[in-house]
Amino acid sequence: MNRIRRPADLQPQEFGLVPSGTPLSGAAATDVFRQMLRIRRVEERIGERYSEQQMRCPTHLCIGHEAPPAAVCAHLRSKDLVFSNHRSHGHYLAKGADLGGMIAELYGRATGCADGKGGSQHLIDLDAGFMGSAPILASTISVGVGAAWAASLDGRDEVSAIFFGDGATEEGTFHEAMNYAAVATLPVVFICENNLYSVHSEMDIRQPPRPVAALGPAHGMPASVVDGNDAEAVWQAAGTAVARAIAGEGPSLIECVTYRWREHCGPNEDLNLGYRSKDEFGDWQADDPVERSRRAGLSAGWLDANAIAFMEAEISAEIDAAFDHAIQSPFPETGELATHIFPAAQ
Amino acid sequence: MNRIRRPADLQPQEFGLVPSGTPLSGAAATDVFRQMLRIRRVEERIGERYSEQQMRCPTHLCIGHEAPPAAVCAHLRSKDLVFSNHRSHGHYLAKGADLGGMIAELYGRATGCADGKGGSQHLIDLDAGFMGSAPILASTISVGVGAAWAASLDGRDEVSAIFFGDGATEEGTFHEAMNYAAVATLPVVFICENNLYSVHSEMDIRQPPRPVAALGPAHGMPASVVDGNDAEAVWQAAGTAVARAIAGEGPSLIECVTYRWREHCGPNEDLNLGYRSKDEFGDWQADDPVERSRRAGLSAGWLDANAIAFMEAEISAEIDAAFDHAIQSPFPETGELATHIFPAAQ
Amino acid sequence: MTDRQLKYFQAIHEATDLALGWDGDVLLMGLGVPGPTGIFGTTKGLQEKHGATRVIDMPSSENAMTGVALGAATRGKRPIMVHMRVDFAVLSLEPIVNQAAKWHYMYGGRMRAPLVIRMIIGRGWGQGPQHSQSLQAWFAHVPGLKVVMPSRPYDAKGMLLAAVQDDAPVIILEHRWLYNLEGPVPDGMYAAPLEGAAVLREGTDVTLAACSYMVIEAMRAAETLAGVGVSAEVVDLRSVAPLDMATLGASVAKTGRLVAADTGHAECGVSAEIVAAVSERCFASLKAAPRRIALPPIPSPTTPALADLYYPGAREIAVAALATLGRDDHVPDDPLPEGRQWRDTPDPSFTGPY
Amino acid sequence: MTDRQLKYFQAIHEATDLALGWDGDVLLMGLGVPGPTGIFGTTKGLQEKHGATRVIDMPSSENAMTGVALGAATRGKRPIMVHMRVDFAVLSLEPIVNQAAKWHYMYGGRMRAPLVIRMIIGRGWGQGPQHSQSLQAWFAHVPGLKVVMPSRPYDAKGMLLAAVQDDAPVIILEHRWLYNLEGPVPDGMYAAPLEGAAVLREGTDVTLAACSYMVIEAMRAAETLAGVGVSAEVVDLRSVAPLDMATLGASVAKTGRLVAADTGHAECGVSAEIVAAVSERCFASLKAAPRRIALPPIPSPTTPALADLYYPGAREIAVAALATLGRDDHVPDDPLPEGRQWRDTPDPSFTGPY
Ligand SMILES: Cc1ncc(C[n+]2csc(CCOP(=O)(O)OP(=O)(O)O)c2C)c(N)n1
Ligand SMILES: Cc1ncc(C[n+]2csc(CCOP(=O)(O)OP(=O)(O)O)c2C)c(N)n1
Ligand SMILES: [Mg+2]
Ligand SMILES: [Mg+2]
Repeated sequence: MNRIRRPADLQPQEFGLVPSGTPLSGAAATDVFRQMLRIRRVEERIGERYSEQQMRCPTHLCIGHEAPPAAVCAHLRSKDLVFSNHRSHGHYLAKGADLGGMIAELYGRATGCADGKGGSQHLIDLDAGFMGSAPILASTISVGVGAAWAASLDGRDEVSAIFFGDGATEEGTFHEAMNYAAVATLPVVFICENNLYSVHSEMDIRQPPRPVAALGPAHGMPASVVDGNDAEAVWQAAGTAVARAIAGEGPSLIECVTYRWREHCGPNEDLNLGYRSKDEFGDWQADDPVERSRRAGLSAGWLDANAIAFMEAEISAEIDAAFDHAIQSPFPETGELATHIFPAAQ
Repeated sequence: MNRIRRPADLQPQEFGLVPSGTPLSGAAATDVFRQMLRIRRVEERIGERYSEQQMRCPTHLCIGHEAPPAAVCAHLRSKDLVFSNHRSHGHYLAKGADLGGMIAELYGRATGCADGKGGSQHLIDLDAGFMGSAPILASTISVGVGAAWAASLDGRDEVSAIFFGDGATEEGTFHEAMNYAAVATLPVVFICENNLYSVHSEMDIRQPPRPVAALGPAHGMPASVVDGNDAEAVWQAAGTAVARAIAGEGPSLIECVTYRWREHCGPNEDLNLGYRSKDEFGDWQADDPVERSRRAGLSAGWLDANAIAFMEAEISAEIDAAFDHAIQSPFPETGELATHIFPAAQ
Repeated sequence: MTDRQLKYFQAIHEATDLALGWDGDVLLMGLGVPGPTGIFGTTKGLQEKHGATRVIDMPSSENAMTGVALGAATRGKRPIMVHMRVDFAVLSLEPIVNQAAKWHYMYGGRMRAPLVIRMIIGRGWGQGPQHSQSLQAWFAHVPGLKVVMPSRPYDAKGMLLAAVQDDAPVIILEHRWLYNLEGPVPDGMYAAPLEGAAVLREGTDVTLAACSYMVIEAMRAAETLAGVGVSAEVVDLRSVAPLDMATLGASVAKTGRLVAADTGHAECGVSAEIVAAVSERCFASLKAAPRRIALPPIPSPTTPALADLYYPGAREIAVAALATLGRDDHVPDDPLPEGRQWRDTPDPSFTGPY
Repeated sequence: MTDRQLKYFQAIHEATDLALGWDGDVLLMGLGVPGPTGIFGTTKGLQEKHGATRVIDMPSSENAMTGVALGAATRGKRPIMVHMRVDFAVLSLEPIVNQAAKWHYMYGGRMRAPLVIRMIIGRGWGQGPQHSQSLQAWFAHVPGLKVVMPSRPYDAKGMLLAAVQDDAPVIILEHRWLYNLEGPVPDGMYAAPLEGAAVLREGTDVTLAACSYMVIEAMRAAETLAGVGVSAEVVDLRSVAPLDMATLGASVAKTGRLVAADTGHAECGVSAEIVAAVSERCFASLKAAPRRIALPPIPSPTTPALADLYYPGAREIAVAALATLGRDDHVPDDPLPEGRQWRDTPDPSFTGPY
């Protein structure tokens, strides 16, 4: 296999996971597009305001990664569960979690989704089925498998969708968790957002030349590599994977090849660092998942300029409100420091 | 894939690792047979004398597992390195490590290969290239990879052969180590002795229905499943794997399906425990690797009754001497307790 | 108190059986849990009784399976995970310490992880450097974990039942040498609190504060001391996180002298915490330098010839206690039982390999 | 002493560069080591200079890569492994603690594992519960490891050079907030011993024993104390395993009072070890109860509003020192620098995200 360095290098490949085949069109397509656009705008706004130094926590923006969260979560029901990593904003928003709680959390306010105790790296919204994000690589993967185990024990029809990056697949616990999900035939969808980098390190020094998806069959589950900037491709793979989970057929692995536009952590672009070329970056920006979806919608007719303008207006109003809410919210009281160390008896 | 429960269930399968094709015959075959016979007799003697309660350490006998150590190590040069796990006696002996030092170690004597500080679970003989065994599952695997890394850095022609069980492949560190061996194209041969059990637990609850060898390609290296009771099959797979390592072509994985005859830890048989049936056990005993090799040798003519009788006599004399040496050796002095906590400057 | 006698391992078995019966959300998992030997008898037969979905064996994936247990706990399950040795659980520290211990706090109280993890401390018959570590200090160092070390069958049962009902992650460390010791155990459900030390023997001259198997050694030491006219008070810590400073403080206020005995190493260990906490808070009560009895800073040797020198016991505790009284009486080691060459087993019934 | 000034991170960089030049067997490895930011500048440019075979990036496989480093060390290499956060190294405890720490002993002295592992303690800018743990106590608890925490650029360089030349596994914990502090650093090779504390300020009334970043806070506290007529002696532990009891004992013999300050938690922590060891061995010298200044038993909160309350500093050390003298003077917190709302950065140059 040749390493993927540019969009053109990508060869989608199936390891037993076949796309649903259902075209992404109509309302479903519009919703996915809108979610992608919304994630993009939220991240852009955070990027704009981060330098004000009021969001005082490590923040990993997912601009460029919008398709996997939007297209996978489009298949999830509110009762389904999402587990996430450090680059979690898109997963949180796509699962329908509360934007206001997220922005307030980044601002360290008492109204944050984790009372300000977690910050960007520890988002949660249980009502929305967003079970939590954590920045220790791969650490939430086994937790998501455990939640699926609980569901299957109770005969609850509930899917665990677990998002992680390519770097996380280098952690042993990822393999242990995949193995157990297969052994116990659990309703899990593993989604790897392969953006070619782990911080500034490219694949060559981290993994042998084989798709991450090749690990699926080795761990007893079907998998596929898809174009992670093609919302429809992700949507069709996820359709099959979620259906398998619901049908009790066990876990699947989807590798979505995509690209991070901003610096690994923080609001800025990082071409100055030189670990990736302007040229490479340009090719991926030209492959913009939001733009691709917009063009698809316009040509297929499930989108038009007015609809988009209306979405933009709605979204920016929602974002304005979320930031206002956050900035007007109080910081946690002194007493909060020592609360919630141990759960009170219920 | 059907689970392997009986010898007849085994279907050898190649995942890119082809057997050398060279028949195992003549002196090479005799040496492998003799080593297997020697390992068998040593383990039997330990089993006989363990109940005297003078070997006061957890001891994992490898009766039934003789082919992989003997047939793999037959390809190794004294400069090559072996890393091992809790069931290490066969690996230690096949690599040419000192029997006297091993028995004295089991007896906790000052003349033991680790001064009595290690016991059966921590054998070592650096002169023989036996780099050490340790009982924490899978823990020596990455260490063996690191030794191969050092060799490749120094351009030393040196192969690391790493032995472990099927249970060890469930540990994340095994996957991390495989991944790195492939990334760095290191001269490593991974040998999995799949005896169908981890202590008393069968495969079904531990791994999905796929051969352990399927993990090879997923981690970027060729692999194969072979009949681990067929010395020639192991020998031919190892021939290719060692040659690849020496040629700088990188790591390989060999899954050797075999069977443990005695209890997981200790000297006795354990059919009374009921986790495996008398019937199953009988089938595997009938598949005795030592006996199969003996028969092959007699029919092919590279063995005859006299030669065997002579080997038996030599081996039993060697074993007598080793036990006498151990029993006559002193225990470590009091002062030994606090020596070797930190290395003295050299 | 009841006069019903159970061995420590039987008390754990009974507690687990009751817990599984008490609440359908309780799960039992671990390598070899359903196996024929059932974790030294503590889980034997429970799969047959409570079913293969709730009592499960697992792959040797200590890290991820702990995460799996955590995940199940976040969805209302109450898993009990068992490790045959503390040394194996070292592979699961990331999910225990970075995750389970912190989830309730870091998510602003929204997450609960009622998780119980049993770890067995190995000793004897050449367990050696990698099968006999006693790392309770690591867990006691981490906020968000409750860490208990029952020394008596009564607590082995009652604290496990309390742990299963607690919504915090609870680490239970069980010393292998306690498994065959007998004590009174009421039948049926009861909870022994996860906090609070117990005064097992009253005394006026010196406080012997010990946990787990060292409580047995401390009681023996108290006997020896009584023989030479020293009245020792034995405090069984029961919980090492949190420590019961009220009980410790009251005892030291009475005796003015302290010997802290732990099954682990001294440096940054539980014995250090006891001595530090007492010195900080009860300094005025102390009449003499407090002392620690713990493992020397040496990996555990395998040969019985060195292991016998490695482990401190009743004799060392008694000597330390006398030293706090300015005495240096010679304390003989208790003689080896008839026909035994080594002290590397708790009793002759223990003939290895484990 | 030289008047050549380097920042802490520059001293580490210089030491690593020298070590790589000194011996071809020295290797440098870690996630992001060759990257453009080079582990906060400490490894920047070293791959270009010393080659891609000796200075390597690695997969995020902390456990196995530590085993790989150990394996290379057993074959004559002298690897330096770097973790950007202590929290990540939690995944590598099995090879560090079960293996590297014990191999020399458990193989009867036949194995040597000259391994250096650098771990950075995070703090500030919302590092939060999983990026700011300070777990030196865990390592200090384990026989076979040397555990050092340099507080000054001189030691950051000299102790790293000494560690690379030592045949034992050495854990170096570096506090992120020390990285931009300047101090005198001689150029060229020199070794600062891995053992032994340093008296950074002499005093007669109270001993402030601190490690790593808490040494900076202790020095500030000593200033404050001088202002109210208290003469504090500041002891920089430098090494937390082994502890230099000779220096600590001599200081406490002089002052009779002790405040132990650590960057980690108190329970079973380094501050517990200091207080316990001093109480055990220098009891007669102590005129007042010793005190600990350490993190409260709470996971680290992310919001600056709580993080500012979470971390003790010079003020808390001074208050504790005064308490050992029976005084309860009000000690004001040092005012926030012009235009800063929070104390969650060491200096304004530190603007996150890390
Ligand atoms: C166990 C662990 N090791 C290292 C890190 C530091 N780290 C944070 S994010 C990251 C890169 C992860 O790459 P990937 O999984 O591909 O996600 P991406 O950032 O590319 O979306 C690393 C190495 C960590 N958080 N946890
Ligand atoms: C990390 C760890 N977990 C659990 C154990 C306990 N244990 C010792 S041997 C063993 C079975 C290993 O099975 P396998 O790897 O197949 O080797 P086998 O004994 O079958 O030869 C287990 C679970 C251990 N030693 N280390
Ligand atoms: Mg990535
Ligand atoms: Mg096996």
